[in-house]
Amino acid sequence: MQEKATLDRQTIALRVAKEFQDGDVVNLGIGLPGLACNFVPAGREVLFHAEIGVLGFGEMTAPGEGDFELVNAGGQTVHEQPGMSCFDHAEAFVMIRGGHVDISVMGAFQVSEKGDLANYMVPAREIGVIGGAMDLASGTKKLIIAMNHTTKDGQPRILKQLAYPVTALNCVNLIVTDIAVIEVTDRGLVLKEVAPGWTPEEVQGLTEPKLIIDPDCHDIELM
Amino acid sequence: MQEKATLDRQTIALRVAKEFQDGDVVNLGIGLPGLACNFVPAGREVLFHAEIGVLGFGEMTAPGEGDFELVNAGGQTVHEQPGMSCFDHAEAFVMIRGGHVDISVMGAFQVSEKGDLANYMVPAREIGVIGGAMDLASGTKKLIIAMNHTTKDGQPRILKQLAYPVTALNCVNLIVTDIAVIEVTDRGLVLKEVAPGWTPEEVQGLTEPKLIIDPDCHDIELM
Amino acid sequence: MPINKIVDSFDEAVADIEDGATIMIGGFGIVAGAPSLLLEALGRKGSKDLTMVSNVTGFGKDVWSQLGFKFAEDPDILVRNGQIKKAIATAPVSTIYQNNFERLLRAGKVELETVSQGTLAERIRMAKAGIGGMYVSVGVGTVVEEGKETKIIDGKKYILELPLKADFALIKAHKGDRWGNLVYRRTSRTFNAVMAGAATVTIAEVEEIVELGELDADAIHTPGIYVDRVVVRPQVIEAEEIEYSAEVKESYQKYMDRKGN
Amino acid sequence: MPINKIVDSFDEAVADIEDGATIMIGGFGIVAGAPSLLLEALGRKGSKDLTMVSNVTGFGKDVWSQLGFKFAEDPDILVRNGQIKKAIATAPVSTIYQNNFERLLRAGKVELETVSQGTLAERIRMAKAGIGGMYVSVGVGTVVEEGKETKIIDGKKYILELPLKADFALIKAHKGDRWGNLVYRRTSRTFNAVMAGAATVTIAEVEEIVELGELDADAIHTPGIYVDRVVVRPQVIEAEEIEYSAEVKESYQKYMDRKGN
Repeated sequence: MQEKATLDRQTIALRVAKEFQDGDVVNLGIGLPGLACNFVPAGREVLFHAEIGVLGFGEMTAPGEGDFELVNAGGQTVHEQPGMSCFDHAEAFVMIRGGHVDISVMGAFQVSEKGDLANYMVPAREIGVIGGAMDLASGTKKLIIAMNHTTKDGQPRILKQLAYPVTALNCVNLIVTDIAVIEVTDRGLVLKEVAPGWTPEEVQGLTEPKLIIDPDCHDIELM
Repeated sequence: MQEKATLDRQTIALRVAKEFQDGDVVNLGIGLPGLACNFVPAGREVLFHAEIGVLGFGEMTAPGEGDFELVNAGGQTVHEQPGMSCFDHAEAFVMIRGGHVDISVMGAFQVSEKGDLANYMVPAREIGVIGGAMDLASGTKKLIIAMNHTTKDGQPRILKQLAYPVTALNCVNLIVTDIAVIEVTDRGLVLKEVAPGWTPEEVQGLTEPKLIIDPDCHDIELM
Repeated sequence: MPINKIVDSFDEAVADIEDGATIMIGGFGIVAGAPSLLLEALGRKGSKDLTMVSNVTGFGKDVWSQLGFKFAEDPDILVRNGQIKKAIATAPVSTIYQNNFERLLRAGKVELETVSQGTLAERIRMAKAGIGGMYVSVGVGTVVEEGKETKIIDGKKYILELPLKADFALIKAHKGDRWGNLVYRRTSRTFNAVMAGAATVTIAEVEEIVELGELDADAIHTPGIYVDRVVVRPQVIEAEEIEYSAEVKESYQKYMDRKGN
Repeated sequence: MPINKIVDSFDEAVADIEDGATIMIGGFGIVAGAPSLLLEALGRKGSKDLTMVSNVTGFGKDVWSQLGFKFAEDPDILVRNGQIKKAIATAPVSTIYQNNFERLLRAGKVELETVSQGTLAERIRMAKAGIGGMYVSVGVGTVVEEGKETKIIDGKKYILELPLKADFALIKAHKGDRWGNLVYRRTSRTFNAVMAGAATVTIAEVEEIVELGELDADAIHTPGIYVDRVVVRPQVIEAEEIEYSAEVKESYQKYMDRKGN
């Protein structure tokens, strides 16, 4: 089914970063979301937050360089930049739980059409890694999910109802996948953009709930 | 009645300071208790704490000298000393409420024989000044009250039961007055020391509850 | 576009504080830690029916100026201007003399909620931290317990205390930058750092604005995330001549006597 | 007599950690922020049936040493030594490979309580702050809510979370002095500063001991009141040669691939 080209990890991160506006405080999750700090649109000033206790760091360092006492949530070394501040873990979550973080980007196993999120445990595994995901999902103003549209064997991850254990209910605002950009609204899921070469119908085919095709639906733009 | 010599404010503070042991963290209230920072016994290292957000300050500065951004709870300027740390108001009370302060010294209107404390409001005044007294009285390990033994018109302040509104119940450990040093114990109030020239009976005469006279009761020693 | 939280004047900084707003005012009691020029600007703006959250209700410019302070407004300016509807404070009156707040309170012109100091700090922090309520044992068996839910946890009695949020927080810091990062000096940190971020809009009055990057990341006390506006004190301020009333002179003398040093 | 919280050796620092103790371990996940030499000493001491409060249960010295870390013990040392009875953590297992904790958990040899990270931080702070409980909405509708009291406040549902206290906190800081004042560097502050003071005994492993007064009062992160013992890392440590298993090499490769940089 997925023989067409899909966006790679870097490109998904690039598309996510287009969402960041001047002055936004943005928390980036482990893995793919963490890459987004490398793609801030030129001329924009965005403050990256990591729950380990840092605000306002810059891009990732080159491999093997950097200071292991200046890392993001995934333990990857990042560049210091002017204005950066460090604090303890309780304070980092005062910021998150208190609603001071504008955007949070994280991965997911499943998202429901109501914006419910499952990303801490695959049921077969039985042991969950909650980390900071519950706090971030329930505390940040705008939650962006960055993930592959389907599982490795082609099953939809965007579902009518979650099959996996819940991280938080009603929390997702935007889903950026390797083939589409979908907004979670009160009316339902709105398909805003598709990967080059994909049609809205093909995206619908890999998505369980009915998508509302935005009249302005267009190819994903990266610049 | 009180024609005999009584201890003055400075001398009461001096006697209170004799209680401070090496390494003790001591919070000093506004007024008379604040003076105790000037009388740490020679060779002892005591850490003074003030709820405004400072730990480890030194003696008061000379009048007119000092930095008004380095003050005690009474707004009096104090000397900085090596090892001093500053923090915010929430942290200052994490220390107090969390039981990290060893000794608290404050004034009182009344103390009961059970160690109940009234020091935030004279009923006739109707408006209370709670400040940090409730937190300190319920949070510190040892509470020392420094006050005059009687009211201006000679009425006892050490009572069977409080007549004034309660600051905290069962919190006072030691009372240092202008004529006596009294310990609050499970057995009752134990008279440990009397001002020079005073007899235990005379102190009892100005105290409502029955005092247990310590077999070793002696004149207040200041050195 | 670069983030720039610096505003040009104190009047601009407080321009949107409307009648009926709840405002937090930083500092402890001594005017050195108070946002004096923001208070002066809010006095000029004249917003009414304010609910004020602060440790004290103020001593007044005349008292402070006797002690040698140039920037001498404390919360009293809003009280004596009649801008306050209600105060939430730990030390609402003075034990030495009758301040303006006490006068208005006795005349039935203002309301008062007295809070224990550590609880005040923690209630403000709860608002900033998105916590719905907490249990403290401070105040059990006292007036503070009245009308509140209690709960026994592990055999000990606690009182349920709720968060305290404001529309605006007026705070004072030592240095600030265009991202809103702040550092405080010594005992002026106090309630200023606690209130930063506990209001919808936090406005910081600073002694100096520094370039981004001048404040070390490990030494910043209030990260800019909590601060919306930064305004700097002028280097030179015209000091007004003040006529002291006999009452103020007497209060001052009492204060100095009581200090004991 | 001068206060002196400095102890001479790591073994002395942990000498009174008995079987059955609850211990907090600072850091986040990356070993740079972990009290590695205290953990190594506790491993030597061999205390059993420990309850461990930490963000992660550890990756292990072999994984870290591949990344170039010299002081490479993390909580895994206690796990692989069989010293842990129960872990309270937010990320108890790895999503990349099976760590020692997962192996023991699947074998029924350890217990686990998984906590959300911000709640873990705040539960530790409550113990330090003498707060009896607090209401958070994080976890409502999830597994975290199970078995806990809930309450509607202002129309919103909250979960009651209780304080988490320990007998010992093992933390890592950058510099310390004889009063126990500490400063941290950058992202190593994390849970270290939160745990300081939340245990009966707090033990800090530092990179450098400085003279009293060298740390500026405004820049101290953890005032000495929270710290009982300070022990300094040696300047030179003999680096052991480590044999990497095929499994570790594979995990490391997966980790590097996933990092994406």
